[in-house]
Amino acid sequence: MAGNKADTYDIKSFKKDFLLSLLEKMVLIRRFEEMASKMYGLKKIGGFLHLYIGEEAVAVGAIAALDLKKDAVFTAYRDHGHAIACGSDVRALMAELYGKITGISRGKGGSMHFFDVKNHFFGGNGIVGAHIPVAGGYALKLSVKGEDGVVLCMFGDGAIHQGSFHETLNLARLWNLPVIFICENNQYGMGTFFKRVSSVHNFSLMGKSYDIPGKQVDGMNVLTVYREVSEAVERARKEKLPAFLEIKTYRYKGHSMSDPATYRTREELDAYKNLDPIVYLKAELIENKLLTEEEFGKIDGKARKKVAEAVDFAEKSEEPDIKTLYEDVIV
Amino acid sequence: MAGNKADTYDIKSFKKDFLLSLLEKMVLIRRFEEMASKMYGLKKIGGFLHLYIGEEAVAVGAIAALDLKKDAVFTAYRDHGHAIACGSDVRALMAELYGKITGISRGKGGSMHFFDVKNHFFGGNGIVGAHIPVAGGYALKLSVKGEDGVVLCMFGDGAIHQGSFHETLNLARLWNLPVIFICENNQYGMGTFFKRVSSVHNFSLMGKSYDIPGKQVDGMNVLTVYREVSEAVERARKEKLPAFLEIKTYRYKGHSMSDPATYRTREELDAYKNLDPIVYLKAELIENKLLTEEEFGKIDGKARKKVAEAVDFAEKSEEPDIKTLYEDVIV
Amino acid sequence: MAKITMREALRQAMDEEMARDENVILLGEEVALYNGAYKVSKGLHDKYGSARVRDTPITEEGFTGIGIGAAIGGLRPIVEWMTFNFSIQALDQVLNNAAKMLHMSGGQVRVPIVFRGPNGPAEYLSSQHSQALQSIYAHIPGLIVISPATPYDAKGLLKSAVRNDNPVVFLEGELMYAWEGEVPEGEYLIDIGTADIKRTGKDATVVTYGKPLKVVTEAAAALAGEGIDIEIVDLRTIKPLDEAAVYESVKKTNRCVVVDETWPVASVASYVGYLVSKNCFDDLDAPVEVITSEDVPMPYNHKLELAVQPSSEKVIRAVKKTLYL
Amino acid sequence: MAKITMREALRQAMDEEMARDENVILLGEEVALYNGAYKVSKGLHDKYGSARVRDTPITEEGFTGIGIGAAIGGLRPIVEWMTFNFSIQALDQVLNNAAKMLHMSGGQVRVPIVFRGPNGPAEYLSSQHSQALQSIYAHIPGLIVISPATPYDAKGLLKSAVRNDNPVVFLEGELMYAWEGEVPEGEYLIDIGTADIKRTGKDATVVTYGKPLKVVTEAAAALAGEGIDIEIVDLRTIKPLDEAAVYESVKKTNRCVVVDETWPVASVASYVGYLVSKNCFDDLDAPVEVITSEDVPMPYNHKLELAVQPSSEKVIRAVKKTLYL
Ligand SMILES: Cc1ncc(C[n+]2csc(CCOP(=O)(O)OP(=O)(O)O)c2C)c(N)n1
Ligand SMILES: Cc1ncc(C[n+]2csc(CCOP(=O)(O)OP(=O)(O)O)c2C)c(N)n1
Ligand SMILES: [Mg+2]
Ligand SMILES: [Mg+2]
Repeated sequence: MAGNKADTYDIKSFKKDFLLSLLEKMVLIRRFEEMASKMYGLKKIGGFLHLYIGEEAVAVGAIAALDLKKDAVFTAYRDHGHAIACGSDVRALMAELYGKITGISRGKGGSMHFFDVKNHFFGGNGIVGAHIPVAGGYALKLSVKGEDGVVLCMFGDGAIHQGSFHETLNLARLWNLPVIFICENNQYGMGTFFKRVSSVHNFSLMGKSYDIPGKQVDGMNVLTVYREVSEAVERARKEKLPAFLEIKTYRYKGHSMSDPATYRTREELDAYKNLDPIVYLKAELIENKLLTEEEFGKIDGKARKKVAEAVDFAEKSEEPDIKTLYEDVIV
Repeated sequence: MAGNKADTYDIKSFKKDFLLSLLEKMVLIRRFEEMASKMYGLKKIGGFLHLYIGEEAVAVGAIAALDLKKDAVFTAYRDHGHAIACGSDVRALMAELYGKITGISRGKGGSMHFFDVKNHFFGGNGIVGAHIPVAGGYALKLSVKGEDGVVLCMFGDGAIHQGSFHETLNLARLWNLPVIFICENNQYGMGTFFKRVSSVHNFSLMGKSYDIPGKQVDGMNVLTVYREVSEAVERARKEKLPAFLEIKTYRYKGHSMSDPATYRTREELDAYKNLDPIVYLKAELIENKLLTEEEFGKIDGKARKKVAEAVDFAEKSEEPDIKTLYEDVIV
Repeated sequence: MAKITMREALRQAMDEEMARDENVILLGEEVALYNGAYKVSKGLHDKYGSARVRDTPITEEGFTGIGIGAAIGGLRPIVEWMTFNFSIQALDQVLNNAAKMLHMSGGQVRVPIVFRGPNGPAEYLSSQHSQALQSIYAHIPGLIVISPATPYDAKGLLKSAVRNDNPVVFLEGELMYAWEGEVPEGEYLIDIGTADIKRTGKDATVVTYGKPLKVVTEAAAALAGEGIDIEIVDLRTIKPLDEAAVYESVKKTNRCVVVDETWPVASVASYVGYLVSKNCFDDLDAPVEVITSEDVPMPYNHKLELAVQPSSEKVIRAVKKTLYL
Repeated sequence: MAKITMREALRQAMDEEMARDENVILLGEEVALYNGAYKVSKGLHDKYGSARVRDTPITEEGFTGIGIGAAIGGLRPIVEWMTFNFSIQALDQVLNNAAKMLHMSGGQVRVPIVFRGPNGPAEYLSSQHSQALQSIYAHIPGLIVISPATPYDAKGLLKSAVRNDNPVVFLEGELMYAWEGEVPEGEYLIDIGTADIKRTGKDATVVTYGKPLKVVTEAAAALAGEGIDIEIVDLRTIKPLDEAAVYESVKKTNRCVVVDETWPVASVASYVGYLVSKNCFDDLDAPVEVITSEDVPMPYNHKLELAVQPSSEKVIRAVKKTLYL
């Protein structure tokens, strides 16, 4: 399923700028997280740090299908990629990891709770499955107000068994809510291979119980993701109907920084690294003469520079004042 | 779907005693509840009283398929029929409705919480959907101990949307638990017609998301119910696999005593009364010369007598002592 | 002033707020076509239609979370839990989403939502359907928790709750819906976080809120007959608590009884009992007495269930105890 | 005696009980192949196999309910919640099923089950992953609630919990797993419901339980340096509470501080604070001081999260306050 196969689109149908912007976003996410990992090692960052490395095509491809002036994104705690794909300032994100007052959530949320309301990114939820109804509720608002937006709700293979998934899908279909449910199936929930905890192995079936169309999508190819999500978004926007996509992907790193990921083989990991979404898009662009190695070097250099500046910004930012802990408890 | 059609069995294949015992149980439930309703009117009984009248074929047919020395039954608050079908002493049940110390749950449970562990009847749960995992857990015990039993878990059309249903079905299939999930679809959850709150109208589909076979069953014919549940029970017993049945039925009375049931038409109610499971079985037995009107009169008389004795027993029983309220809080 | 029921006062509050602000919607089981399991939403579906008044399936976690999401998006949902007994299935949504979003987003995400419904001991319903759960909600930072004792307070406070930008848990006594009280025509609001002195007196302070105000008022009448004059402080809002009002009264009377129908351990009552013990240490002439429900699941039998709960006799005894009588 | 970690003490308790009684099983996320998210179940799957040690999907409500059903059937399940933060999704199962079955069935249905896992403030995890939730559990009749502070107590109490015929909620400090303490070889049990005097002293009583024992012990050492000699009462079991042990100490010292890492309102701490205020009214020379976490969701920033929680400085200040110093 995950396999980069490019038979679902014709690359010529996309504008060059758009293609490059996807590449830039994926590279920026990758570099941001590599740096976060490094800073974690240096104890600049604490707690859980869940890296998205390997999965960049999912958030970038899916969110590219949105119009964030009217649409909205909800995800779980593995949220760096989604925030960046929504356009968050990486300086504020890095400062958040540092717990600084200049952080996107004022140092109160940390890695798991990036929020960027101005860019219609609504977090960053740490309780597995618990944001699924909340995303549905945002879609209810769109529906009640007769607005034109759609909601993307991303969650993991581990979250799909939660009752909240089932309850929300039923209501989304019943109330015609414009929400696209995306299971980012990176095949593991913490140390658990998804087939070990699921009675079915093709999740896309599960929408049927709610009369919601489902589809499996290759998540290592950003253009495939973009295409499939775009289709679902357009349908949701026009027909006011939910959709469900299982996007197959893989995480290269452990669940969080403390997980050595001994539950999977080196071979399995390497096989997926061979499908790396950045490497693949880069190659495809070069092959189609839309990119040169040199241009790629520039994109990468720009990402590295942005991330370095973000670290600098975070380092220089102030710690929050003690009194801020009493702020924003209630309005 | 509900329609008494007898094409699923050959009545000659059943023993006469067995057929009569089904009839007796259904009649006993009917008379018990009619009396409970009357006593409620006389304020001998308080609180919620959820009558099962019209649905008797479901509990009686399903529970007849069990061997209650090893099997077990879990249901919700509309539980009188299930307790009687499991063989509970109607005196203790009526005393429970009266809140007496001789009640089956010592006057602590009331109508919604009949428990009769000796007869492997495990309640009597008042939180919609919350007993579904508990029933699954009992099946887990059977599985861990390598025992031969199966569990029947009955719940309403209103309960099927609860997350607990989804979570339990996944685990039941994953762990091969011998539990038969039975949705007693009486078509209303309180005042709500089931189609108004469900994105699909054929619930039996919903097992598919968990690779559990599903089937719709006519719940107005006790022999159809018996046949279908027996098959599922045998399969569960041998293959250690869960099953899911949607049994279509109808409740003649309001949701509870305070519900005038204005949300449905007189015609709809009358149509179902024409399918009355007692009347139907009686007619079928008479037609097949397995019963006479006179014999039926005796069965009915016996049921009425038992119920009258139960009232007498309940009336004469003692109120619980105040100190009992501190008993059974912890062991 | 017209005498109306608690049910009608709550209905008026919702009706007026829905008329005033089209962002106010109502979600819950049986709230629309059935007019509410306890008829509190009577007529609202007819008046505001099925986009704004919605029947939900029986999925407390799901529809509560959906309410929260709608609030984040800018609606002002009222989520009716058919009873608070069922709200525990949704508690994760309230505790981990509604109450924390504002804080963990650094102030970006507001959740203007009201969770309301009947709470507390009912009659003949056994333990799953007869519990007063406010102590669990009061424990959670980020929530406002309100429990009115009269139709007047209920209306004014519910209207304020709907306009408040925080998640508000609003607990109505299940047995109080038919109780009557005077409510003026026309609009009024009651400030959240202000207690109300329901009776002035000089001999002892009784702090209470919600349904037990009734037994406390009965006790006050009986005690007055014996020449004992109690002051009744009705908290109305449980969180934030109007501590000043309580202390002021206790400083005057030097005796305090707290009456609350929750379970005792880690309860609102014991919290108030502790606060008064500490902050009025030099003023108290006797230990603070606390009356709660007994620490047991509610039995079905009526005699037992009455014995579990606060009663005017228990209040009278406790007041006398603080007076060493 | 050997020094072992809290983690190892808990593991030993489960291992010994699983060896002793084949009805004991362990259920939870990552408890089997991964050896537990916090490695508390290390080796148990290898030793007892996949029928008795089971990895579950992420469905707290579902697998908790399944544990309850298995207990009703006669197994003695240990349900591990990966952390108590997630247990709220299962609270309805605990509150309305586990805690009430015995009572509402008139004594017919026993639920011998242990719910355990890490609880309380952690580090750098923000508000959804860093909360001490015992006050919610302690509020519920029908449950036993335990929170050990040392490896010795943890082992002896967890073994007793597994043998107890009631639902037991067993809370382990998330940051305590690597803490060490002396634990004897071989089997021992500790009675549920008995407090332990962790330090005898005469000037003031500090009541605590669980992780804050550490800051209290540090405070005791610092205070001793100033000639102030405190007695430390470790509750160990929160419900039922060993009231006698607390009162006996306070009657001796005439001063009391309660230290608890939950939120303040409707908390275990305020309950103990109230009980002492009332039952030691004539013995207290100063108001009871209560130290809890601040009434806010936990922030991610480390400086802020430390400021939220009890600290030895706060304990020292409170003890001195009771001594009017
Ligand atoms: C309700 C709940 N239970 C358990 C956890 C602990 N936990 C955090 S992440 C995780 C695994 C989730 O896996 P998945 O949904 O596949 O997302 P991924 O980490 O792969 O992105 C678990 C068990 C939690 N946060 N919330
Ligand atoms: C979790 C929960 N929510 C709401 C209720 C209130 N309630 C009791 S019965 C009922 C309707 C259930 O309908 P259904 O499952 O179809 O069972 P039936 O009454 O038809 O037998 C509702 C909403 C409850 N008891 N539990
Ligand atoms: Mg995953
Ligand atoms: Mg029904």
